[in-house]
Amino acid sequence: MLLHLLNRSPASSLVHRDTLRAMGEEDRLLLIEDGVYGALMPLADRFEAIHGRLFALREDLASRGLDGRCDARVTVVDMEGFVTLTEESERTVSWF
Amino acid sequence: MLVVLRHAPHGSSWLREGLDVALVGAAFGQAVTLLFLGDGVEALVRNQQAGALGQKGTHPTLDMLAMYDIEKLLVDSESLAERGLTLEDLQLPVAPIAAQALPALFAEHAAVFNF
Amino acid sequence: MRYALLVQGAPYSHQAAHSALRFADALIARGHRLETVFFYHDGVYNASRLASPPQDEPHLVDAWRRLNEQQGTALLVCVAAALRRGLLDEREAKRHGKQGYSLEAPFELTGVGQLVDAGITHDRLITFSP
Amino acid sequence: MATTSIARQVRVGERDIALDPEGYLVILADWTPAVAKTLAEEEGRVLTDEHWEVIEVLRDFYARYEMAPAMRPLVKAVGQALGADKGKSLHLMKLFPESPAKVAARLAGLPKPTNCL
Repeated sequence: MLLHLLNRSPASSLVHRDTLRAMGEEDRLLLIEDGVYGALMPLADRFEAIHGRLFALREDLASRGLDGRCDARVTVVDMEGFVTLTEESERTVSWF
Repeated sequence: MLVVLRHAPHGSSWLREGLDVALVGAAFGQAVTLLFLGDGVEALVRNQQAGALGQKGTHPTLDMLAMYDIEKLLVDSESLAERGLTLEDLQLPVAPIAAQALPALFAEHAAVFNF
Repeated sequence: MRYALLVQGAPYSHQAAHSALRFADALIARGHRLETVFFYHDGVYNASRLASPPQDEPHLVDAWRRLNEQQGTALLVCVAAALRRGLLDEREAKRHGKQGYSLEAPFELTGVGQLVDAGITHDRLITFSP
Repeated sequence: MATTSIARQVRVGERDIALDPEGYLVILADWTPAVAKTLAEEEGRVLTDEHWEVIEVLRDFYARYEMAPAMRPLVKAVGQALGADKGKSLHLMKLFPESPAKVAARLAGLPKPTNCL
Protein backbone atom coordinates (compact mmCIF):
# COMPACT_ATOMS: atom_id res chain seq x y z
CA MET A 1 0.00 0.00 0.00
CA LEU A 2 1.35 3.40 -1.04
CA LEU A 3 0.67 6.86 0.35
CA HIS A 4 0.23 9.60 -2.25
CA LEU A 5 0.68 13.28 -1.41
CA LEU A 6 -1.04 15.99 -3.45
CA ASN A 7 -0.32 19.70 -2.99
CA ARG A 8 -2.33 21.17 -5.87
CA SER A 9 -5.90 22.41 -5.73
CA PRO A 10 -8.13 20.44 -8.12
CA ALA A 11 -9.68 23.80 -9.04
CA SER A 12 -6.50 24.97 -10.75
CA SER A 13 -4.51 21.84 -11.66
CA LEU A 14 -5.42 18.54 -13.28
CA VAL A 15 -2.59 16.62 -11.65
CA HIS A 16 -5.10 14.96 -9.29
CA ARG A 17 -6.39 12.97 -12.28
CA ASP A 18 -2.96 11.41 -12.86
CA THR A 19 -2.68 10.79 -9.11
CA LEU A 20 -6.00 8.95 -9.03
CA ARG A 21 -5.10 6.85 -12.08
CA ALA A 22 -1.81 5.81 -10.47
CA MET A 23 -3.43 4.82 -7.16
CA GLY A 24 -3.95 1.16 -6.32
CA GLU A 25 -7.10 -0.12 -4.62
CA GLU A 26 -5.62 0.10 -1.13
CA ASP A 27 -3.55 3.25 -1.65
CA ARG A 28 -4.25 6.38 0.36
CA LEU A 29 -4.17 10.05 -0.61
CA LEU A 30 -3.19 12.88 1.73
CA LEU A 31 -3.98 16.45 0.66
CA ILE A 32 -1.40 18.97 1.86
CA GLU A 33 -0.63 22.64 1.21
CA ASP A 34 -2.91 23.97 -1.59
CA GLY A 35 -4.13 20.41 -2.08
CA VAL A 36 -6.43 20.84 0.95
CA TYR A 37 -8.82 22.97 -1.13
CA GLY A 38 -9.86 19.65 -2.64
CA ALA A 39 -11.19 18.52 0.77
CA LEU A 40 -14.20 20.85 0.51
CA MET A 41 -17.36 20.43 -1.53
CA PRO A 42 -17.91 20.59 -4.42
CA LEU A 43 -14.24 19.86 -5.26
CA ALA A 44 -14.19 16.87 -2.90
CA ASP A 45 -16.42 15.04 -5.40
CA ARG A 46 -13.38 14.65 -7.65
CA PHE A 47 -12.10 12.10 -5.13
CA GLU A 48 -15.29 10.04 -4.96
CA ALA A 49 -13.43 6.97 -6.30
CA ILE A 50 -11.18 6.76 -3.21
CA HIS A 51 -13.90 7.12 -0.61
CA GLY A 52 -12.52 6.26 2.84
CA ARG A 53 -8.90 6.64 1.74
CA LEU A 54 -8.79 10.42 1.46
CA PHE A 55 -7.00 12.47 4.14
CA ALA A 56 -6.24 16.17 4.60
CA LEU A 57 -3.65 17.90 6.79
CA ARG A 58 -5.24 19.89 9.62
CA GLU A 59 -2.64 22.66 9.89
CA ASP A 60 -2.90 23.46 6.19
CA LEU A 61 -6.70 23.59 6.49
CA ALA A 62 -6.50 25.79 9.59
CA SER A 63 -4.04 28.30 8.14
CA ARG A 64 -6.35 28.70 5.14
CA GLY A 65 -9.43 29.26 7.29
CA LEU A 66 -10.93 25.92 6.28
CA ASP A 67 -10.80 23.89 9.50
CA GLY A 68 -14.22 22.41 10.18
CA ARG A 69 -15.42 22.96 6.61
CA CYS A 70 -14.15 19.67 5.17
CA ASP A 71 -16.43 17.25 3.45
CA ALA A 72 -17.55 14.48 5.83
CA ARG A 73 -15.83 11.84 3.68
CA VAL A 74 -12.38 13.34 4.37
CA THR A 75 -10.33 12.23 7.37
CA VAL A 76 -8.46 15.19 8.87
CA VAL A 77 -5.06 14.36 10.38
CA ASP A 78 -2.46 16.41 12.23
CA MET A 79 1.31 16.29 11.56
CA GLU A 80 1.68 13.25 13.77
CA GLY A 81 -1.06 11.59 11.75
CA PHE A 82 0.88 12.44 8.58
CA VAL A 83 3.93 10.62 10.00
CA THR A 84 1.74 7.67 10.98
CA LEU A 85 0.40 7.45 7.44
CA THR A 86 3.97 7.26 6.10
CA GLU A 87 4.79 4.55 8.66
CA GLU A 88 1.84 2.45 7.54
CA SER A 89 2.62 2.78 3.81
CA GLU A 90 5.49 1.04 2.07
CA ARG A 91 6.39 4.15 0.08
CA THR A 92 5.22 7.70 -0.47
CA VAL A 93 4.73 9.30 -3.89
CA SER A 94 4.41 13.09 -4.17
CA TRP A 95 2.35 14.81 -6.86
CA PHE A 96 2.84 18.50 -7.62
CA MET B 1 13.74 2.21 -9.62
CA LEU B 2 10.93 4.08 -11.37
CA VAL B 3 11.42 7.65 -12.59
CA VAL B 4 8.18 9.39 -13.60
CA LEU B 5 8.50 12.38 -15.94
CA ARG B 6 5.38 14.58 -15.87
CA HIS B 7 6.66 17.91 -17.16
CA ALA B 8 7.09 19.19 -20.71
CA PRO B 9 10.49 20.26 -22.06
CA HIS B 10 11.77 23.86 -21.97
CA GLY B 11 9.08 25.38 -19.72
CA SER B 12 10.85 24.26 -16.57
CA SER B 13 13.88 22.24 -15.51
CA TRP B 14 11.80 19.36 -14.07
CA LEU B 15 12.22 17.16 -17.14
CA ARG B 16 15.97 17.70 -17.33
CA GLU B 17 16.48 17.18 -13.60
CA GLY B 18 14.27 14.09 -13.61
CA LEU B 19 16.28 12.63 -16.49
CA ASP B 20 19.48 13.35 -14.54
CA VAL B 21 18.20 11.21 -11.67
CA ALA B 22 17.48 8.38 -14.12
CA LEU B 23 20.95 8.67 -15.70
CA VAL B 24 22.74 8.71 -12.36
CA GLY B 25 20.68 5.76 -11.13
CA ALA B 26 21.65 3.81 -14.25
CA ALA B 27 25.32 4.84 -13.94
CA PHE B 28 25.13 3.43 -10.38
CA GLY B 29 23.94 0.11 -11.75
CA GLN B 30 20.24 0.44 -10.90
CA ALA B 31 17.64 -1.01 -13.27
CA VAL B 32 15.72 2.11 -14.30
CA THR B 33 12.18 2.27 -15.69
CA LEU B 34 11.06 5.59 -17.19
CA LEU B 35 7.38 6.50 -17.32
CA PHE B 36 6.24 9.49 -19.39
CA LEU B 37 2.96 10.69 -17.89
CA GLY B 38 0.77 13.79 -18.31
CA ASP B 39 2.67 16.65 -19.94
CA GLY B 40 5.79 14.48 -19.73
CA VAL B 41 4.73 12.79 -22.97
CA GLU B 42 5.56 16.07 -24.76
CA ALA B 43 9.22 15.25 -24.08
CA LEU B 44 8.96 12.51 -26.71
CA VAL B 45 7.59 14.61 -29.57
CA ARG B 46 9.82 14.72 -32.68
CA ASN B 47 11.63 17.75 -34.14
CA GLN B 48 12.49 19.51 -30.90
CA GLN B 49 15.28 22.05 -30.84
CA ALA B 50 17.42 24.02 -28.49
CA GLY B 51 15.63 26.89 -26.76
CA ALA B 52 16.29 30.61 -26.80
CA LEU B 53 19.77 31.73 -25.72
CA GLY B 54 21.04 28.29 -26.69
CA GLN B 55 19.33 26.52 -23.80
CA LYS B 56 19.85 22.81 -24.43
CA GLY B 57 16.82 20.68 -25.18
CA THR B 58 16.25 17.25 -23.68
CA HIS B 59 15.87 15.38 -26.99
CA PRO B 60 19.60 14.47 -27.27
CA THR B 61 19.42 13.05 -23.74
CA LEU B 62 16.54 10.79 -24.77
CA ASP B 63 18.67 9.44 -27.62
CA MET B 64 21.42 8.80 -25.06
CA LEU B 65 19.30 6.63 -22.72
CA ALA B 66 20.28 3.44 -24.53
CA MET B 67 23.96 4.19 -23.87
CA TYR B 68 23.08 4.16 -20.15
CA ASP B 69 21.20 0.86 -20.66
CA ILE B 70 17.88 2.53 -19.82
CA GLU B 71 15.67 0.53 -22.11
CA LYS B 72 12.37 0.23 -20.27
CA LEU B 73 10.55 3.30 -21.59
CA LEU B 74 6.81 3.52 -20.97
CA VAL B 75 4.31 6.13 -22.11
CA ASP B 76 0.83 6.54 -20.68
CA SER B 77 -1.66 5.93 -23.51
CA GLU B 78 -4.31 8.19 -22.05
CA SER B 79 -1.90 11.14 -21.74
CA LEU B 80 -0.97 10.71 -25.42
CA ALA B 81 -4.59 10.51 -26.55
CA GLU B 82 -5.60 13.57 -24.52
CA ARG B 83 -2.94 15.57 -26.36
CA GLY B 84 -3.83 14.27 -29.82
CA LEU B 85 -0.55 12.33 -30.11
CA THR B 86 0.13 8.85 -31.40
CA LEU B 87 3.23 6.66 -31.14
CA GLU B 88 4.19 7.79 -34.68
CA ASP B 89 4.66 11.35 -33.39
CA LEU B 90 7.40 10.25 -30.98
CA GLN B 91 11.17 10.32 -31.53
CA LEU B 92 11.84 7.03 -29.73
CA PRO B 93 10.27 3.59 -29.65
CA VAL B 94 8.39 3.54 -26.33
CA ALA B 95 5.90 1.03 -24.98
CA PRO B 96 2.36 2.30 -24.35
CA ILE B 97 0.90 1.49 -20.96
CA ALA B 98 -2.82 1.41 -20.20
CA ALA B 99 -4.30 3.29 -17.24
CA GLN B 100 -5.25 0.02 -15.48
CA ALA B 101 -1.58 -1.01 -15.41
CA LEU B 102 -0.33 2.18 -13.72
CA PRO B 103 -1.03 1.22 -10.07
CA ALA B 104 0.93 -2.03 -10.38
CA LEU B 105 3.84 -0.14 -11.97
CA PHE B 106 4.01 2.27 -9.02
CA ALA B 107 3.68 -0.57 -6.52
CA GLU B 108 6.33 -2.89 -7.94
CA HIS B 109 9.38 -0.59 -7.83
CA ALA B 110 11.55 -0.31 -4.72
CA ALA B 111 12.00 3.42 -5.24
CA VAL B 112 9.80 5.91 -7.10
CA PHE B 113 10.99 9.38 -8.11
CA ASN B 114 8.13 11.52 -9.39
CA PHE B 115 9.14 14.63 -11.36
CA MET C 1 12.53 4.01 11.09
CA ARG C 2 15.21 5.74 9.05
CA TYR C 3 13.75 8.63 7.04
CA ALA C 4 15.07 10.71 4.16
CA LEU C 5 13.44 13.87 2.80
CA LEU C 6 13.77 15.28 -0.70
CA VAL C 7 13.18 19.04 -0.70
CA GLN C 8 12.71 20.76 -4.07
CA GLY C 9 11.13 24.10 -3.21
CA ALA C 10 12.99 27.33 -2.46
CA PRO C 11 12.43 28.77 1.02
CA TYR C 12 10.04 31.74 1.22
CA SER C 13 8.87 31.06 -2.36
CA HIS C 14 6.81 27.99 -1.69
CA GLN C 15 5.51 26.02 1.27
CA ALA C 16 7.57 22.89 0.46
CA ALA C 17 10.48 23.71 2.80
CA HIS C 18 8.11 24.71 5.62
CA SER C 19 6.16 21.47 5.24
CA ALA C 20 9.36 19.44 5.18
CA LEU C 21 10.64 21.05 8.40
CA ARG C 22 7.30 20.53 10.15
CA PHE C 23 7.29 16.90 9.03
CA ALA C 24 10.90 16.51 10.21
CA ASP C 25 10.00 17.64 13.75
CA ALA C 26 6.96 15.37 13.83
CA LEU C 27 8.83 12.26 12.72
CA ILE C 28 11.56 12.85 15.28
CA ALA C 29 8.91 13.35 17.98
CA ARG C 30 7.53 9.92 17.04
CA GLY C 31 10.92 8.36 17.71
CA HIS C 32 12.16 8.02 14.13
CA ARG C 33 15.53 9.13 12.81
CA LEU C 34 15.89 11.74 10.09
CA GLU C 35 19.14 10.59 8.51
CA THR C 36 19.22 12.55 5.27
CA VAL C 37 17.73 15.62 3.68
CA PHE C 38 18.53 15.98 -0.02
CA PHE C 39 18.02 19.38 -1.68
CA TYR C 40 17.33 19.36 -5.41
CA HIS C 41 15.79 21.70 -8.02
CA ASP C 42 15.06 25.08 -6.35
CA GLY C 43 15.38 23.37 -2.96
CA VAL C 44 19.11 24.08 -3.14
CA TYR C 45 18.37 27.68 -2.08
CA ASN C 46 17.61 26.33 1.39
CA ALA C 47 21.37 26.03 1.83
CA SER C 48 22.24 29.69 1.23
CA ARG C 49 24.48 30.90 4.07
CA LEU C 50 23.47 34.47 3.24
CA ALA C 51 19.73 34.05 3.83
CA SER C 52 18.57 37.00 5.92
CA PRO C 53 14.84 36.85 6.69
CA PRO C 54 13.26 39.51 8.96
CA GLN C 55 13.46 38.78 12.72
CA ASP C 56 9.73 38.06 12.99
CA GLU C 57 9.76 35.27 10.40
CA PRO C 58 11.02 31.70 10.73
CA HIS C 59 14.68 31.27 9.78
CA LEU C 60 14.54 28.16 7.64
CA VAL C 61 18.28 27.84 7.01
CA ASP C 62 18.90 27.86 10.77
CA ALA C 63 16.13 25.32 11.23
CA TRP C 64 17.93 22.91 8.88
CA ARG C 65 21.19 23.52 10.74
CA ARG C 66 19.48 22.66 14.02
CA LEU C 67 18.40 19.29 12.63
CA ASN C 68 22.02 18.57 11.84
CA GLU C 69 23.06 19.51 15.39
CA GLN C 70 20.28 17.53 17.10
CA GLN C 71 20.16 14.40 14.96
CA GLY C 72 23.31 14.47 12.90
CA THR C 73 21.03 14.74 9.85
CA ALA C 74 23.09 14.90 6.64
CA LEU C 75 22.13 18.03 4.65
CA LEU C 76 23.02 17.08 1.08
CA VAL C 77 22.78 19.57 -1.78
CA CYS C 78 22.88 18.48 -5.43
CA VAL C 79 26.06 20.02 -6.79
CA ALA C 80 24.85 20.27 -10.40
CA ALA C 81 21.60 22.03 -9.41
CA ALA C 82 23.43 24.26 -6.91
CA LEU C 83 26.27 25.48 -9.14
CA ARG C 84 23.87 26.62 -11.86
CA ARG C 85 21.94 28.62 -9.26
CA GLY C 86 24.97 30.25 -7.64
CA LEU C 87 25.31 28.10 -4.51
CA LEU C 88 28.99 27.25 -4.13
CA ASP C 89 31.03 26.21 -1.14
CA GLU C 90 34.61 27.43 -0.72
CA ARG C 91 36.08 24.54 -2.69
CA GLU C 92 33.75 24.92 -5.68
CA ALA C 93 34.23 28.69 -5.64
CA LYS C 94 37.96 28.12 -6.00
CA ARG C 95 37.41 25.48 -8.67
CA HIS C 96 35.35 27.96 -10.69
CA GLY C 97 37.51 31.00 -9.99
CA LYS C 98 34.81 32.85 -8.00
CA GLN C 99 35.34 35.23 -5.11
CA GLY C 100 33.25 34.51 -2.05
CA TYR C 101 31.04 31.51 -1.39
CA SER C 102 27.38 31.03 -0.59
CA LEU C 103 27.15 27.61 1.05
CA GLU C 104 28.94 26.15 4.06
CA ALA C 105 28.87 23.23 6.47
CA PRO C 106 26.78 21.51 7.71
CA PHE C 107 25.37 21.64 4.15
CA GLU C 108 27.39 19.48 1.76
CA LEU C 109 27.54 19.61 -2.02
CA THR C 110 27.13 16.12 -3.40
CA GLY C 111 25.95 14.16 -6.42
CA VAL C 112 22.48 12.87 -7.29
CA GLY C 113 23.87 9.41 -6.57
CA GLN C 114 23.31 10.18 -2.88
CA LEU C 115 19.61 10.77 -3.59
CA VAL C 116 19.30 7.47 -5.45
CA ASP C 117 21.12 5.81 -2.57
CA ALA C 118 18.79 7.41 0.00
CA GLY C 119 15.77 6.20 -1.96
CA ILE C 120 17.03 2.65 -1.80
CA THR C 121 18.69 2.36 1.62
CA HIS C 122 16.34 4.39 3.86
CA ASP C 123 13.05 2.98 5.15
CA ARG C 124 11.11 6.02 3.91
CA LEU C 125 11.76 8.83 1.41
CA ILE C 126 9.25 11.69 1.44
CA THR C 127 9.34 14.37 -1.27
CA PHE C 128 8.30 18.00 -0.74
CA SER C 129 8.03 19.92 -4.01
CA PRO C 130 6.91 23.35 -5.13
CA MET D 1 27.74 30.41 -23.92
CA ALA D 2 28.73 30.43 -20.31
CA THR D 3 31.46 32.76 -19.19
CA THR D 4 33.95 31.23 -16.85
CA SER D 5 36.77 33.05 -15.15
CA ILE D 6 40.06 32.65 -16.97
CA ALA D 7 42.80 31.35 -14.68
CA ARG D 8 45.57 31.29 -17.27
CA GLN D 9 46.34 31.00 -20.95
CA VAL D 10 48.32 28.40 -22.80
CA ARG D 11 50.13 29.08 -26.07
CA VAL D 12 49.18 26.72 -28.91
CA GLY D 13 50.84 27.65 -32.19
CA GLU D 14 49.89 31.27 -32.84
CA ARG D 15 46.98 31.31 -30.42
CA ASP D 16 46.49 31.87 -26.68
CA ILE D 17 43.94 29.41 -25.33
CA ALA D 18 42.05 30.41 -22.16
CA LEU D 19 41.85 27.81 -19.39
CA ASP D 20 39.76 27.76 -16.22
CA PRO D 21 41.29 27.08 -12.77
CA GLU D 22 41.25 23.33 -13.41
CA GLY D 23 42.65 23.48 -16.91
CA TYR D 24 39.38 23.03 -18.83
CA LEU D 25 38.82 25.13 -21.94
CA VAL D 26 36.90 28.33 -21.27
CA ILE D 27 35.69 28.41 -24.88
CA LEU D 28 34.87 24.90 -26.09
CA ALA D 29 35.19 25.97 -29.75
CA ASP D 30 38.92 26.60 -29.15
CA TRP D 31 39.58 22.88 -29.27
CA THR D 32 41.88 21.46 -31.94
CA PRO D 33 44.05 18.32 -31.85
CA ALA D 34 47.02 20.64 -31.22
CA VAL D 35 45.25 21.99 -28.10
CA ALA D 36 44.72 18.44 -26.84
CA LYS D 37 48.38 17.66 -27.46
CA THR D 38 49.53 20.73 -25.52
CA LEU D 39 47.18 20.01 -22.58
CA ALA D 40 48.48 16.44 -22.48
CA GLU D 41 52.12 17.53 -22.61
CA GLU D 42 51.58 19.89 -19.68
CA GLU D 43 50.60 16.84 -17.63
CA GLY D 44 53.47 14.78 -18.99
CA ARG D 45 51.19 12.56 -21.09
CA VAL D 46 52.14 11.41 -24.56
CA LEU D 47 49.10 10.75 -26.74
CA THR D 48 49.32 7.57 -28.79
CA ASP D 49 46.90 6.43 -31.50
CA GLU D 50 45.00 4.54 -28.82
CA HIS D 51 44.49 7.77 -26.87
CA TRP D 52 43.38 9.67 -29.96
CA GLU D 53 40.72 7.15 -30.90
CA VAL D 54 39.17 7.43 -27.41
CA ILE D 55 39.27 11.23 -27.65
CA GLU D 56 37.43 10.93 -30.98
CA VAL D 57 34.80 8.68 -29.38
CA LEU D 58 34.27 11.25 -26.63
CA ARG D 59 33.92 14.14 -29.06
CA ASP D 60 31.49 12.15 -31.13
CA PHE D 61 29.48 11.22 -28.00
CA TYR D 62 29.27 14.88 -27.00
CA ALA D 63 28.32 16.03 -30.50
CA ARG D 64 25.53 13.50 -30.57
CA TYR D 65 24.13 13.72 -27.03
CA GLU D 66 25.33 17.14 -25.79
CA MET D 67 26.61 15.53 -22.60
CA ALA D 68 29.89 14.01 -21.52
CA PRO D 69 29.45 10.33 -20.61
CA ALA D 70 29.89 8.75 -17.19
CA MET D 71 32.27 5.78 -17.06
CA ARG D 72 29.75 3.03 -17.95
CA PRO D 73 28.36 4.67 -21.10
CA LEU D 74 31.89 5.69 -22.09
CA VAL D 75 32.97 2.06 -21.96
CA LYS D 76 29.92 1.14 -24.02
CA ALA D 77 30.57 3.86 -26.60
CA VAL D 78 34.22 2.84 -26.94
CA GLY D 79 33.16 -0.78 -27.37
CA GLN D 80 30.67 0.15 -30.10
CA ALA D 81 33.15 2.33 -31.98
CA LEU D 82 36.43 0.47 -31.51
CA GLY D 83 35.43 -3.10 -30.82
CA ALA D 84 34.79 -5.19 -27.74
CA ASP D 85 38.51 -5.56 -26.94
CA LYS D 86 38.78 -1.85 -26.25
CA GLY D 87 35.36 -1.44 -24.71
CA LYS D 88 36.66 -2.35 -21.27
CA SER D 89 37.23 -0.10 -18.30
CA LEU D 90 40.66 -1.69 -17.83
CA HIS D 91 41.76 -0.48 -21.27
CA LEU D 92 40.56 3.07 -20.49
CA MET D 93 42.14 3.07 -17.04
CA LYS D 94 45.46 2.11 -18.63
CA LEU D 95 45.26 4.96 -21.16
CA PHE D 96 43.93 7.62 -18.78
CA PRO D 97 44.90 6.70 -15.22
CA GLU D 98 43.05 8.34 -12.29
CA SER D 99 39.66 8.94 -13.91
CA PRO D 100 39.21 8.23 -17.65
CA ALA D 101 35.85 10.00 -17.90
CA LYS D 102 37.35 13.20 -16.44
CA VAL D 103 40.89 13.20 -17.80
CA ALA D 104 39.91 12.23 -21.33
CA ALA D 105 36.98 14.68 -21.33
CA ARG D 106 39.36 17.55 -20.53
CA LEU D 107 41.72 16.57 -23.34
CA ALA D 108 38.76 16.15 -25.70
CA GLY D 109 37.64 19.71 -24.97
CA LEU D 110 34.35 18.75 -23.33
CA PRO D 111 32.75 20.82 -20.54
CA LYS D 112 34.00 20.43 -17.01
CA PRO D 113 32.05 17.62 -15.31
CA THR D 114 29.45 18.79 -12.80
CA ASN D 115 30.69 16.29 -10.17
CA CYS D 116 27.21 14.92 -10.29
CA LEU D 117 28.14 11.26 -9.88
